[in-house]
Amino acid sequence: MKANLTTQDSNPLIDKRINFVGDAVADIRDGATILIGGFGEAGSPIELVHALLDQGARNLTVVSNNAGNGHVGLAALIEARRVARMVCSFPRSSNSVVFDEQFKAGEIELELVPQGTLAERIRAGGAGIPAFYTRTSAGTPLQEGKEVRDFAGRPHVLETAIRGDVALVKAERADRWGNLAYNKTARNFGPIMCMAADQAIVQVRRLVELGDIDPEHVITPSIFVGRVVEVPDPADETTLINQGIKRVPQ
Amino acid sequence: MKANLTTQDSNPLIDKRINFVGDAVADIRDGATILIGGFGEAGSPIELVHALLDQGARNLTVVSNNAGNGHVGLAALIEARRVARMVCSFPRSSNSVVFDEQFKAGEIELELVPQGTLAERIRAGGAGIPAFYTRTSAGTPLQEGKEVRDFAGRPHVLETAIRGDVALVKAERADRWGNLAYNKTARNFGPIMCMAADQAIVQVRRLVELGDIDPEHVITPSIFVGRVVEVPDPADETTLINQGIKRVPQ
Amino acid sequence: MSAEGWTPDEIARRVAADIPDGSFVNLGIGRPEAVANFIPEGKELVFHSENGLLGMGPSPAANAIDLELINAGKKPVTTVPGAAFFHQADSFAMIRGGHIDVCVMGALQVSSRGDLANWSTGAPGAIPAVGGAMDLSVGAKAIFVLMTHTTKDGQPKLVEDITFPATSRGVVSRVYTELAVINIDTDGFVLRESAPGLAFGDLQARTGAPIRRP
Amino acid sequence: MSAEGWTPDEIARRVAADIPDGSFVNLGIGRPEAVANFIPEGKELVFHSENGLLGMGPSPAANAIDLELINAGKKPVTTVPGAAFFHQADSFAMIRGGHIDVCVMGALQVSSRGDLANWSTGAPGAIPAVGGAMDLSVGAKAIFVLMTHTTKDGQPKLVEDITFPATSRGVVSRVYTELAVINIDTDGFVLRESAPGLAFGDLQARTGAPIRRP
Repeated sequence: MKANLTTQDSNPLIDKRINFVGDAVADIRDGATILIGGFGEAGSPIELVHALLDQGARNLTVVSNNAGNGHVGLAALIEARRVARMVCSFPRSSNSVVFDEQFKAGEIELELVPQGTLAERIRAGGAGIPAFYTRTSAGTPLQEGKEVRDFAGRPHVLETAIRGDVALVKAERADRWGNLAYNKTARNFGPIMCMAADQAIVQVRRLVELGDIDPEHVITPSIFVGRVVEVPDPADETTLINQGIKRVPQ
Repeated sequence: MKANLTTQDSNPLIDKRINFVGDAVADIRDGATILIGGFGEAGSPIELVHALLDQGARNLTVVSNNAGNGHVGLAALIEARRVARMVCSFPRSSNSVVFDEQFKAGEIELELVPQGTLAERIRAGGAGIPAFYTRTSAGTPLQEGKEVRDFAGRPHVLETAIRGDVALVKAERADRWGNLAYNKTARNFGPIMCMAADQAIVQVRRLVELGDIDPEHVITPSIFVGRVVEVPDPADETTLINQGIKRVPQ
Repeated sequence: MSAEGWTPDEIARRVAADIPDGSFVNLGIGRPEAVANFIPEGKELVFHSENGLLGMGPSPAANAIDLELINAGKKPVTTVPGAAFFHQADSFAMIRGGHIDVCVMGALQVSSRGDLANWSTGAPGAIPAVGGAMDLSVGAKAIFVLMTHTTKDGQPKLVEDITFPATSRGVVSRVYTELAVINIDTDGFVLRESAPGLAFGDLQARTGAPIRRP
Repeated sequence: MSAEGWTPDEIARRVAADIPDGSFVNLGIGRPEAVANFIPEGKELVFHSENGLLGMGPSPAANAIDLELINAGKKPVTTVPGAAFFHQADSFAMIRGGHIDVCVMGALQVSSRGDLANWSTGAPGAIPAVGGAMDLSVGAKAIFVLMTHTTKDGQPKLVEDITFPATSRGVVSRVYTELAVINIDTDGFVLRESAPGLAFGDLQARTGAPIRRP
């Protein structure tokens, strides 16, 4: 049987708002698995990642579509040697110098996952599905070590769920319950990463009143979100990189 | 390799609008598998179901959460002996007289599926996932005949995708590409059934101009929809049943 | 309390008091629905309805009914500020994925191992219907059962082994009846509270498996 | 045409002409992106970008760039009326679920069985990166490959068996190069069209497996 809940009350109202990004990531532990949203720089929660960099947790597994650019955001986290293992679909980019170096030196582990399989594994983690079959990667080197089974006469690969201890996500708006709306293609991995983490921590451009997000337009329902913190004017990676910024722990 | 597409053009513009419900369902064939949206009467595409009743296709497999009420909608389709097999989670209701009678007489087949497994199997059908594992129904009579495998020390049941030849769905608004928005809890099975059918046929309260549905608020993207037909003032089951209506083929 | 123990309202109030503040809660169809009427002042719970709504509010006024805004029992409801609509696969992702804190369900039988039977009597010829019961009972973080302590003819519903078809195995954490509140741990039933004036021996006599006193 | 056959623009125009009207299309990163510039007047295609957009429009004016509205190549784009945004799992449900009519991809090699290699040269020490290539190539209803006919040093890229790591097996329907448009059926390569002035023998000589003439 499942755990009995205590009847001890916490706050009189559900309020997931946190004032500072530093407080929002304060309890992330060494060895944690962190899901980091974003496709390229769209949806990348840079301020939360920098707060994690300053917080100091090490030996992290990071699940993110890419492996960072320049020397900011995820790349800065990798550069500070906080990341032991990356799970991603496309670590290489024109500006992924930090990951490239550590990977070539054998200093960081990589699990390469096709982008759609990565997305589906994360969704499965959020939806209580431990494993599923997909045609993707059948007959390729990426099926190695995985069970292959035929459905409708075609080989399919068994893929397992991905869950995170924490998700770091960027959205557009949030209310105190944690309902989220996103901006354009910055939505990408946010909704499924919020589902798949024990603690989803979300930076938003704007906190709004409960009820301000139309129930028809909520993209991530409050139940999937643990903490929201307002970052009204988030940095964008391109600008930081063009400015030659090299973010180090502070 | 996959089929080569012909280069023959159809219409100069993508236009999925159909004028009459009868035309929208005209090509449904005997023996087809039909996914019918709705949870109870919310989201039930009554006008499309009545059009299918009038159209005459028989020996249908119907996938729907419930098995109809009174003598209208799905119940009328069953009463006219068009349905050989029901796949649903909750066929019984206070007013499910028609299904009850045929089931007790052994005249209609039933595959009972837990509601969440039904939803996930339909989504899997739409997402190209042939099968997945779930804890739901493990250790119960509904796991019979299914593969059971342990994940994290707990038994899970292998469930396979459900696809339909056709989906009949009710939504609130559509544009000519087939983008959809829904009304409140009438959303229920609509989005996943549109994904999982070769031909998703949707009745909407209102056709709108392309671009009128904000890209952030589209619930079912156009790619999943085949035909849309405007039914500005759809009947509701409760009213029809209270009026004692017994819908027969016309 | 009456001679038969707590009234249904008293039980519902007790469940409502026990649900931790801030919980996301699913109330099963039927008697569990009454729990929503007894949320203590100042406690904020978010109600989930598996047909696709989080932030469910009370029944609407008769002139404000929208037949497309209903709960899992197919009755008209309302939304509260902070509500969200979503489709069935997302709704059951919440359930199966372990995001619902507490689900309160009715039951035919609960075993001392936490097995739950609440979807079918297995009677031949009956029309089977399961709905979301199996998904909710495996998925919610805590399953509270709210039921009568015995059947109408006095048979225990808290049993050593369920005899009705299982809904899920090893999932129930606590049972609320008119006679007692009983926790289930790895060793079986544990008394949490019994109705005033009820002797422990009487409670045990109406229960199909041993109850430990904490 | 030049001495080397069709120009890249001519090839892109040819692909654009061949995509059926009303198709939902995904254009791979790099050369396939140019296909969008050559859609014939009056033909309506809907472009899918796997990072979460259907109804992708052209590049924005410099003063209208939104860094959160980008394509799979991470370049700023726009939306057209009828566009929709969605998350990654939904985007790849479209792809894996067979909802994309045509995907145009680049390639390192294509075999006469339709096997595709386009994600890795397998060179030791290279950083592997796959993105959505495997998902798109198994999922889209038709895979058109747009590539040079041979490598820079003249080796055939249309081959009997791929020697680079596979992206997917048996998926390519048609290949567009500067020299020819070649279909792939169950018996291998079939010539659809060759560049003006190119002798069949010359085409065959630059191709790593037999080409049949229809």
